[in-house]
Amino acid sequence: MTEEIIIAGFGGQGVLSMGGILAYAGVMQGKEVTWMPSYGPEMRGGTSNVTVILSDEMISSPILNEYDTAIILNQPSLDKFEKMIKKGGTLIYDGNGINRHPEREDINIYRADAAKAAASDLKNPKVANMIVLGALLKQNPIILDENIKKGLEKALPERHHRLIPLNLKAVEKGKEIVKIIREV
Amino acid sequence: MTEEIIIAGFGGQGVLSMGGILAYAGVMQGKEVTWMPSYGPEMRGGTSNVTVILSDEMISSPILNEYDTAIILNQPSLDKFEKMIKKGGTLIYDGNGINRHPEREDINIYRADAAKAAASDLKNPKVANMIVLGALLKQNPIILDENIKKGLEKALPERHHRLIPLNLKAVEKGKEIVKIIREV
Amino acid sequence: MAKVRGAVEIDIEKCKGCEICINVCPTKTLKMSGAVNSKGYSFAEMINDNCTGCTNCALVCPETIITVYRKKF
Amino acid sequence: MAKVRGAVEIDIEKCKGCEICINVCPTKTLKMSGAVNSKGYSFAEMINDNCTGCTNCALVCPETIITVYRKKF
Amino acid sequence: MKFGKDIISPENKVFEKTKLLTDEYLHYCPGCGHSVVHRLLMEALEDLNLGDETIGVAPVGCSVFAYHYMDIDMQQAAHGRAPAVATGIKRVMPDKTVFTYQGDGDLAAIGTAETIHACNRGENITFIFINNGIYGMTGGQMAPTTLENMKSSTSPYGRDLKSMGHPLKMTELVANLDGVAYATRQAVHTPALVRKCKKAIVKAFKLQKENKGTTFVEIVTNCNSGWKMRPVQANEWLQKNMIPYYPLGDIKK
Amino acid sequence: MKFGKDIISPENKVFEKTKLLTDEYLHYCPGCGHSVVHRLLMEALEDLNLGDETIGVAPVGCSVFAYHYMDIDMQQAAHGRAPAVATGIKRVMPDKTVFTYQGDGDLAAIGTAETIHACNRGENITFIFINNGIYGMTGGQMAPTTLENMKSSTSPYGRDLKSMGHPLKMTELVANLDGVAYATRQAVHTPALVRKCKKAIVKAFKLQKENKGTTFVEIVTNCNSGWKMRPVQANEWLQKNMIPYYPLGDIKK
Amino acid sequence: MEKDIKLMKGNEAIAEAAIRAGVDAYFGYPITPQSEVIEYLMAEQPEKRTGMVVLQAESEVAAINMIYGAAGAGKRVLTTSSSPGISLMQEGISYIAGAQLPCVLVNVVRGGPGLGTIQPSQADYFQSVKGGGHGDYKLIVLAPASVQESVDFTRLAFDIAFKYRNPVMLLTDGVLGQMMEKVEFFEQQERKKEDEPWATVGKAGRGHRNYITSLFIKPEKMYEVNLELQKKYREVEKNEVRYQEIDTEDADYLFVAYGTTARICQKACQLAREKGIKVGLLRPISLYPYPYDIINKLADKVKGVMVIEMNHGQMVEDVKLAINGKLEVGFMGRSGGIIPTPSEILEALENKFINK
Amino acid sequence: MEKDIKLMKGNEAIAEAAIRAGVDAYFGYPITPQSEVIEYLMAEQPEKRTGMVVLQAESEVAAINMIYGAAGAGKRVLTTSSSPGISLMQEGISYIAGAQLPCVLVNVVRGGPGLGTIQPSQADYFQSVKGGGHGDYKLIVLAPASVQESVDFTRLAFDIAFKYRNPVMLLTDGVLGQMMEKVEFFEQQERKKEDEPWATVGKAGRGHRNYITSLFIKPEKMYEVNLELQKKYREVEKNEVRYQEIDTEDADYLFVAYGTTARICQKACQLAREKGIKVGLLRPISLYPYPYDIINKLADKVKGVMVIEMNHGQMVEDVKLAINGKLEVGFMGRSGGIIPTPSEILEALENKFINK
Ligand SMILES: Cc1ncc(C[n+]2csc(CCOP(=O)(O)OP(=O)(O)O)c2C)c(N)n1
Ligand SMILES: Cc1ncc(C[n+]2csc(CCOP(=O)(O)OP(=O)(O)O)c2C)c(N)n1
Ligand code: SF4
Ligand code: SF4
Ligand code: SF4
Ligand code: SF4
Repeated sequence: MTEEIIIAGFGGQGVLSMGGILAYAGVMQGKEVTWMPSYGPEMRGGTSNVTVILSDEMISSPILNEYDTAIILNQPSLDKFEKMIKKGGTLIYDGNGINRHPEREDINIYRADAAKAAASDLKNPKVANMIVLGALLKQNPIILDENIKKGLEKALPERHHRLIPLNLKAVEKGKEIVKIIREV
Repeated sequence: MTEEIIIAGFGGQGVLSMGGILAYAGVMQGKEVTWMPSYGPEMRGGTSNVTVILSDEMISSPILNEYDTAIILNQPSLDKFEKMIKKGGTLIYDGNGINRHPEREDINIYRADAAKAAASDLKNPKVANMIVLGALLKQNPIILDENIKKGLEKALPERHHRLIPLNLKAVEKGKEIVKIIREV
Repeated sequence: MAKVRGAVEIDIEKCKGCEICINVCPTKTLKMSGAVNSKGYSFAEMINDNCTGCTNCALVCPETIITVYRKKF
Repeated sequence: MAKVRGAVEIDIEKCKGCEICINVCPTKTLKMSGAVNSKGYSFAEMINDNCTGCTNCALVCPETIITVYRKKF
Repeated sequence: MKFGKDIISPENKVFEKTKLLTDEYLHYCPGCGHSVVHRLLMEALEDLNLGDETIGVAPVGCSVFAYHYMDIDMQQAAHGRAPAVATGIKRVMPDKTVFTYQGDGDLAAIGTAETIHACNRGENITFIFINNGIYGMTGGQMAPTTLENMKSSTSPYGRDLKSMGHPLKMTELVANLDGVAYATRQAVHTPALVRKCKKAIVKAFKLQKENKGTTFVEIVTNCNSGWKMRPVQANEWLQKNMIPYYPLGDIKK
Repeated sequence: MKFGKDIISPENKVFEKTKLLTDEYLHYCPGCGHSVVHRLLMEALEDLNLGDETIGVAPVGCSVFAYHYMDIDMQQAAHGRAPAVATGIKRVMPDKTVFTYQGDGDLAAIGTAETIHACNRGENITFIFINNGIYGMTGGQMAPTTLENMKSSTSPYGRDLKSMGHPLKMTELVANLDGVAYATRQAVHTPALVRKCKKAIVKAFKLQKENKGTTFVEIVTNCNSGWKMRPVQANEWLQKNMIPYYPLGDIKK
Repeated sequence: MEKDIKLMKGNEAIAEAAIRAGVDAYFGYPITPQSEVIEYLMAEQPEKRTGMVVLQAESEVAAINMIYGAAGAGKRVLTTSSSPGISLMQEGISYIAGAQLPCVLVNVVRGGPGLGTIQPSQADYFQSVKGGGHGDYKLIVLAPASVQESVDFTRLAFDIAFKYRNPVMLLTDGVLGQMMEKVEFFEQQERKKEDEPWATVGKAGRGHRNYITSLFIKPEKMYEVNLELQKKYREVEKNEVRYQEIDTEDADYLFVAYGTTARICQKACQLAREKGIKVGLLRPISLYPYPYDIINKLADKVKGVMVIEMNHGQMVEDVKLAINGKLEVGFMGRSGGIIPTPSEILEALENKFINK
Repeated sequence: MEKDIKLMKGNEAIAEAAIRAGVDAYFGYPITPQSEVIEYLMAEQPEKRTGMVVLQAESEVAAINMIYGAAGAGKRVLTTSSSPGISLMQEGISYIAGAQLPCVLVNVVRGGPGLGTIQPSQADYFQSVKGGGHGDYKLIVLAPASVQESVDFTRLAFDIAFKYRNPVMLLTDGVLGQMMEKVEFFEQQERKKEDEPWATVGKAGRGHRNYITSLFIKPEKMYEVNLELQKKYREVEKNEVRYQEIDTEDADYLFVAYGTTARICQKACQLAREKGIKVGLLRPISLYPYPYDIINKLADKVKGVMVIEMNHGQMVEDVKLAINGKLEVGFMGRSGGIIPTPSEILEALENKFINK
């Protein structure tokens, strides 16, 4: 089984680190893993995305035409990647700042208003990314919870380990708040 | 007609300039001309040689296996070039400092003790090269005397033009003193 | 003594919220607005009429988006 | 007072005839020989017994071919 | 509500963006010193009425896109080679005004030879040298100007003088060269310094027009991103740490 | 006839060629200063007993064949890059003695950046810098050190300061750098100067062994071929023209 | 026993592999997209782990000459850069090859020419394999296609470099440098203890001096040295050809691609087979020496060969030389940081050989 | 009317030709065997003859970037160097090509690799025609074979450079640079008066600014620029192929060689015909664009093709690409300053094709 995922949003939304945690969790689960960021010249702002591929076999191309799953955190990314999801694939998005909502009818669409939940429920806007990750795992449990925890342990530097419980709580929150928009 | 000439000796013996005058004289005579020096890293001493090709046609290779004529001013050059003269070709040498004299029997050999003549007869060791050139012209008048004069005018910078008569005298001297060692 | 009053116009769409202008204003006229612009940056705005048109803010603004006006009364 | 006498040995095959040694010899002991070595260079040689072994010549000789001897009598 | 409405009208305008700056959105980080210097440079050219005859040379570094912002003819130069590029331009057009705009990595590391020799030849060009103590563009690596113990992505435990060398004072160094007519160090983190800095830039261009030789204007600025500080904090840190080591003022005039 | 025959015997020997010089025939021009410096360098290493642990770096220039003459381990370096090469060697073997031997074209033109930065890092290496005011090897072209109005094959009408720049005083320049422990200018055209020069070289190596930082010994010499003079005349010209502009003595100690 | 598995960026993985391979020194200069190598090294403080030296040079020119110096001392030395920086190193690289010094160079290629873009590219193929510097010399060039190979080849490169006293280049790109994958590390190797007999480390104990040079002023000697180099290169060509064949046994068509594009071609092969088109992939791993023979052999079995590169046609010349007119060779290239996608590649093959 | 005939060294002839071609500036750095160029210029004081500027740079790196600057101002600019110096220029050359600036570069090739020797060589062929710098760019490369051609091609090179806004390289060697031959000079051309519309000379009168850059950070834009470059190169390949055929009509065998070696092969052809062997010579004059077509055509007529180079096999790859397997291609090379002689060359041909 191979899962090809794109995660996209603004620079500060924790896109790369969410991808990193997912990738590390994949490693913990014994999967082959590729994490490929887009990178730019600017140290500053702009959009950012990362491709994460989890597979039971050797992974070939890190460059993909289309994805099994897209995790989308802002409008430009939605505009860009909605059309690149495989038929029957999955789109998960945070409604925050989205004007034009996804329109495709041949994919599964889920919404998790993670930015809001992070700020209001968890009092920490930084964990919005983990809420969305939780939403993904609810719909598609590619990675076991225990491996998410192990992934966090690997991905975060020692000095941030005290934040692991909060992150796990965020994952749980994501599972809670995710809404089905459409299933095919 | 093509005449392929090698001129060789020590650095200070005026090898390159003799070649240059011959080449310029060739130009004056309407010939195609190639003058190709050996060059080295040192600003100082060592042996030096120049290939001069005079021809009525376009000249092909400036790099030659063998020569029609060799003008030789020291022992190392004699050792190197004697064997590279075409059968029936010409060798002209200054006996000064030569221990092992030329031995080939299938070429014309002439000797002109130019260094000595320059020092004793012309009181100017610097024109020894022109004496040897005279010796060559005596045996093989490839270039007319008037063109040698014109060649000198072209080859020497204006400020040295007062030396032209002396140079011409040296050429004459060469014609005088040249001795036939062997003709085939 | 003639009274001098000033005002600044800030191109808030280009403001990056660096707060450098706020720091140099001698009359505490500028402050970060709570809102953000379309680039996601919080931006500076006048919060009172104390401005003397000294141009301090405009001189240090990296984005050169502050236009300064001054009038003698 | 002890008298000091010196002498130099010059590897004339390596001498390039630069004449620098001659110039620094305080006792005018060195001079260019009329002859040339196999490289074609005229070379320096002792022309008297005034040498004191001061080593001046050896210190400046670029070829390092001067060996100096000194003896107190 | 809006303040100062009654004042805002064309006849009261006392400061606005110079026309030699384009309207392009600046790609610099919030609070970056580059942008302020861009403006001063363009104001100076405008004040001297040189915009039409000036050729600027943009470096490799955060200001690599300077030609998007400066509405004058410009050339982008290879990393460190702006002084050679400017020499090429000036030598074929000695009547034109030519400047280089370079970061400290560009001018003081890879471009050291070109800097020293353009200065030594007394090329009639103006150097605008942005010393922010770090390589901004490439992600905050140590520059020759990085202070002792200062952290950067290639001196994560602070610059160790013994193994990494000493913060280099380029302006003092080039001031030793006979070709240099004017060497000064400025900054732009306060309004007063901004005013002074502009004067220095104007002076440099004037000397260039008088064929006096090389003019060299160092400007100490923040790279808040590279320093991992907020802009205001970065300027405070600059005042407290950079300025003592890189004192402001004319070094040769 | 032979003089001094009675004195010439082993027990009276007071000066002979150091063993660290090979017996190879020197390719230098008659009277060239390079050869004298070669000897002093080898004598210094021999006196300090460092011949076994020293790595020298030969440049591109007339002394490109230095490794034929110096009986120590050596590397030939690309034109101007000896300081970088020496840095590479020293960093992987900090206990060894490392020197560069460079001409003025090598060190002060193409190699400026490598020179300045090795000095600024305070690399524990010794520079032997031969300033003969010209490019010898390639046929007498102008060097950064060529004096005003001095003729060379690329300044056939004399060096014109306005278009060709000013004679560069590298030793004064690097003396400004914090990494430099010792900077001195010497010469070898008289016996007294030869003695002094050797002391300076010995001092430089001693400081290197004490890990004091970069030591920099400039030696002003003739390039009689490039200058188109006879050797003795060249040394006189040197004394009269080079030394006033490049005064001898310690610049930093 | 737990294996030493990490998730790492290609650039960082090379840095870690260098430490583990017992490298003595790294000299380099920052440039995107490879600055992570020196940043990782500086953060790791390998001088504490193994005594390895890390120095940020003042330029790439200085860096390559520091490499020359330390390599001349017989040490294991590494530098990394990206395209413009590698261009600046060309004189130094030619010197290193001429003086026959072992070292490892990494080019994390970005889009050119000029300052170009920082996005991935393969447009430095010619420079790497034909010789960007002057003179007849060869770099041995390895092209990893994964983070794991970046690690493995870093070690391998040192083995090869010392075996032949020749510089070895790893040719990667922004994708491989910035991408994280699972890697398994080899165990920490000791740093070299004995001095190489040819190295300049001070002549103590040896009795005679060593010197490192690429200067042979006499043509006869220089010619001899060149013949020696050529002999070495023939040896390298005999022993060091490396490649990977994927699905070639039954293939009707063949992709030839290396590095990142090989990975993309692999996916394109899958897509093709889903469509019933039998496509295989030949991935050159060593770009010099080039796997001419196997490509020549495969040309006998397939109907068409398609070369895919992130440039406008460089390696394709080597493929043509290999095939020597037996078959038509198709080419598809993208450049400037544009990465071809699997379906684009497949389409190019179909257009060239199937839908025509 | 007396023709302006001179006897001159190739290097000096290039310098004189540059003055006459109305060149605006020369920037260069001394290196054997080409220092005569700058020496001649300094002695000639062209600033008095035409206003041309001559500056000795502090290094080749500086020189090529001065070229970039002055070329960006739309001026006619020249630099010359020899192998190691040209290697140092590779970054700058890639920038110039990327920014599409016209200029003329001369490489008087010497033997490498490394410091090598100062004797003549052709071992920089790959560097010149395939790309020593990074990225997909092409130099237009002309190879004169006489002093006269050195002069003529200097002018031609400027015409081509401005026609395509592309750097043009003259590839000569120590033989051609140091040799004196008769040359006829063209008349003094005026220096350019109008500014190029794209040049950076101050925006006065133009209204909008110009800028010179090779930076296109967005892959889409960089790709576009690369496609534009490729389009230009196809145009160059269509228009600028130059070669000379000597005695090919009835030839049974063919030499392919350029520059100095072509002259030597010409002599070898004479020797061969004296022996009754009909040998012709195809001399590529433009090395990029390469005369693939004519070589391919000639391959149909002859029994064997022999490539002669002063290196260990570089242009031979282009000949093989041209011939595409039709015939076996022989090669003979010398290097390091050793120049093959006419009889050696003939012998090589005989051994390969006749005495076998
Ligand atoms: C030859 C080369 N080497 C390295 C780089 C990568 N590079 C780009 S900008 C830069 C340093 C920029 O620092 P600085 O000059 O201080 O300017 P800043 O970004 O701080 O304004 C480097 C190393 C390059 N583009 N070219
Ligand atoms: C990259 C490069 N550029 C130029 C040269 C040619 N070159 C060799 S030595 C030299 C200058 C030598 O002058 P200097 O350093 O003063 O030493 P000297 O010969 O006077 O002792 C030059 C330009 C070279 N070998 N390599
Ligand atoms: S200084 Fe300029 S950019 Fe910064 S907050 Fe003020 S107005 Fe905005
Ligand atoms: S100094 Fe030495 S080389 Fe010169 S003349 Fe005296 S002995 Fe000969
Ligand atoms: S990285 Fe630094 S120098 Fe670059 S724009 Fe940001 S603050 Fe300015
Ligand atoms: S050319 Fe000059 S530096 Fe070189 S050996 Fe001769 S005198 Fe010495």
